[in-house]
Amino acid sequence: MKGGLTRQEVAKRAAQELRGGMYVNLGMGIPTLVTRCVPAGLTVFLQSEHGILGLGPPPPPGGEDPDFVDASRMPVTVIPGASLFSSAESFAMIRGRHLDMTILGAYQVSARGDLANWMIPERGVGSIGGAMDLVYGARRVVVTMEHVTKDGKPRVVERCSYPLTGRECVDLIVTDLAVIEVGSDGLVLKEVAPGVTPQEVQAETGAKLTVSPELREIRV
Amino acid sequence: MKGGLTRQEVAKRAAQELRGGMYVNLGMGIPTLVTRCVPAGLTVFLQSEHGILGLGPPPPPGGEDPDFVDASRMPVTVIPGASLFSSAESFAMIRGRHLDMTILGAYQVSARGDLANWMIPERGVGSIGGAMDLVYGARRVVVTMEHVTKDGKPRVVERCSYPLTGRECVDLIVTDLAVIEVGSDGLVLKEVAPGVTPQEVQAETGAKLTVSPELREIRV
Amino acid sequence: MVNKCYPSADAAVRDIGDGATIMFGGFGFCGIPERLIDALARRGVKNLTGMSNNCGLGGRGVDILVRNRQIRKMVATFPAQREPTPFEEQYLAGQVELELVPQGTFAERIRAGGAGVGGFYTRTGVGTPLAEGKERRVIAGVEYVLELPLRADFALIHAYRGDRYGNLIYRGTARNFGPEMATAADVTIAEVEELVEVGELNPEAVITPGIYVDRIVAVGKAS
Amino acid sequence: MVNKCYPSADAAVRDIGDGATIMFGGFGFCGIPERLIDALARRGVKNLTGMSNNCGLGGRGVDILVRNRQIRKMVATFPAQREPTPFEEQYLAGQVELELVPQGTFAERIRAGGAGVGGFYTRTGVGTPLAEGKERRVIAGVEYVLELPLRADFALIHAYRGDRYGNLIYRGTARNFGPEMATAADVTIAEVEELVEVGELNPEAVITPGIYVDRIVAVGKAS
Repeated sequence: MKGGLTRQEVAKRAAQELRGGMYVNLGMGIPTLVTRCVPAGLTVFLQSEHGILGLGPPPPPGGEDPDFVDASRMPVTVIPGASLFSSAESFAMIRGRHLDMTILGAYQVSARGDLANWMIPERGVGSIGGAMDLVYGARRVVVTMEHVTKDGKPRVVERCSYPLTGRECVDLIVTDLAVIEVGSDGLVLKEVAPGVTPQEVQAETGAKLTVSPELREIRV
Repeated sequence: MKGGLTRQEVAKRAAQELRGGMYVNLGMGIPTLVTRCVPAGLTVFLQSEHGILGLGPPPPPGGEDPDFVDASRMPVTVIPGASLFSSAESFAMIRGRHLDMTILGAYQVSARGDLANWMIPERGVGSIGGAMDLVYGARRVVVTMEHVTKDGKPRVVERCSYPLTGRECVDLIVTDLAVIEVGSDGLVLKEVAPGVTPQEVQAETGAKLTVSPELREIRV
Repeated sequence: MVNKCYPSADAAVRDIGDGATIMFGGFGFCGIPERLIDALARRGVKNLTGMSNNCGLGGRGVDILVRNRQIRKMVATFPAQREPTPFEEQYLAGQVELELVPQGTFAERIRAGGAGVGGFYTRTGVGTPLAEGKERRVIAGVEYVLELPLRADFALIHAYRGDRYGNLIYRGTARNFGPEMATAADVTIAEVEELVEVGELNPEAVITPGIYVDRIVAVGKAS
Repeated sequence: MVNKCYPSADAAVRDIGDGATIMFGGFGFCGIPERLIDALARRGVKNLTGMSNNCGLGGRGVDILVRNRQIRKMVATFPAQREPTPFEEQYLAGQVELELVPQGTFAERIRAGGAGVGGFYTRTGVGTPLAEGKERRVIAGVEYVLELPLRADFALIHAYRGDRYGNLIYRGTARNFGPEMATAADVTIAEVEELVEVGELNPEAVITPGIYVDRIVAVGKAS
């Protein structure tokens, strides 16, 4: 099997889900890379759960301001037309279903769209942050992740073995190998990475995939 | 029996409950008169439930601004150090027990401190406004009212016959005839208007009063 | 380009139909969306459920819709004024319905509607007729009643300044219910006294972030 | 004259004793009340219950108190960082307790604590281990869990500017949990970068009204 997409390419594919005028929260990991993949000319309002609507690009070197950071604690700017607010106001925005979309990282996604992304049981402690709020708060939940773990185990599984972040909440899975939609009848394979066959994707997946009649290659 | 206090004097007596630095909400009717009775040199922060902390005096004639009104829709100003906020934030402040005191008007107060101040049943419709929030929200509830109705019926009663605003919520009653404390064992007559005897107050009251050993005359 | 501006109040309310549920900002005469209400009166839609602190008076605000017989029901905290209003007359004649709500509960229910809160416990109303039929619950020794969120099809609000992204600031006590109502309707329509360029509003002082506002109309200062 | 100013961080925290429950503002390194935490470290009080988004890292913020073994329990949303922290080590060794809370639930529980809300229903956490032992309830076809308010003896927060009445404004993402924490403690202590004259803050843009702040200390800009 060919290599599949790079992390940057996964972010680029996820960015194709953005539409002009959308309000979107980006999680840690691959999703933060999406910031730089927004198609030119598209106005998208990025929300950061600790109190920004209208996250801008990172500041130029030397322009960092410790009072302006993103949820991963990296320096950011805000765009013209941004607004700042408290955490409670931010989560009222998230939980009130005002965001069009969130793009999150994941450890596992199940066939019915359950998401596990906050705790590896072996570590004995995990961090939730805003993920549990976002999975039910955002109108659409897109997950980006590596298709398999470092030791080759599927991350798309029949049932999550890791503690859940949310139940039946994922709409779309974007991995280095495939784009999979979580439908009411299970997982639908919509796109495959260049050089990768549906059979190869199925072999790396722990749940049954239905191949979409419109299956196509991922273009990034 | 002598005449008892004027409305202005009732407000003045109620104002004696104010202490420096207090945060206080004033209801409609007699309580609005309290604004002008704050002792000189005392900083008291007046709250208005539709979004002001730091209500100032009325503007000079011609200085009215339709965007700055009090809860009775009269023009107001704000003091230096004031803040403005939304209704939900204002009632979070009220309901979270941050106000030291509220001074409210009333139709009836019962022996155990029940308050009725929002509806005269005969009218068939009443207005609650912020009263039901204030009676449980403010740490201390002071009621100002005429001691009896226009047709001479007691307003301080054994049980309220009007619909309640709150149960066991009143701490102090200031009327044109007396100052009555709502104690755990019932009503305690603390002060009488000049020229009025405890017996005369009791005769105009629908519940039993215990005369305080420190009974004194109201001084305004 | 993201542009939520509408050319007129009439254009902004054009899809509000009979039977709609509408939140109206404002407290007394302060901060009422007068131009949007005028447009709604011109549209003549009927059987509206209104949510507003007052039910209007003096031929202004919701009172216009009440006089026009466009209102079927009001959810309000202060329907009765000193002198009887058209709303009070229609209510006593059984022509309009009223759900009376304490003002803090009204504000908090609207916030809950916008913030995804399924319900909340409050002390307000305990022991009064307004708690009748509501679930009561003792938590940590204190008695509460359960209150449920309020949402509407449309929220009509008035703000001081806004930009085409929908960011808003208010002025004085005209802020009142606007910020929460903006969050609790499927479609929020804001009339603003002044439309400013994107970037002119200080991000630290924006009260209503644009995400909550769907349509914005510049109406100038009220006369 | 109303004056809530304290001469130093040490003076402002002087009555915080062993076993106190304390909210700490801040998100990562942003908006943490560093000078107040330093003063608390100097006081050496023990068995503290802390409420904070993180549990500190890199020898800053709550991490100082953790390393000093002053913390008995944390209520937090993001205790585990990429690399193990002193808190994680103490937790895995059974030396500190942890109540893990989703971030939105954490913020909303603090708001509830300050706003007199006895409890609220939220979808967040439904179907996850964090809903175990919590009351579940279906309202209008949606499943919720009941969450209860959080309150503390003290809230320590960092703000940008403040006046002697306790009015505060924040800067950028340093605002985070400060505004709600200020409402939910018996005693709220704010360190501010700059103390300004009463009247200098725009009333329309004050984020924390002075009513919520008991003590204020000017600490200058963090180095």
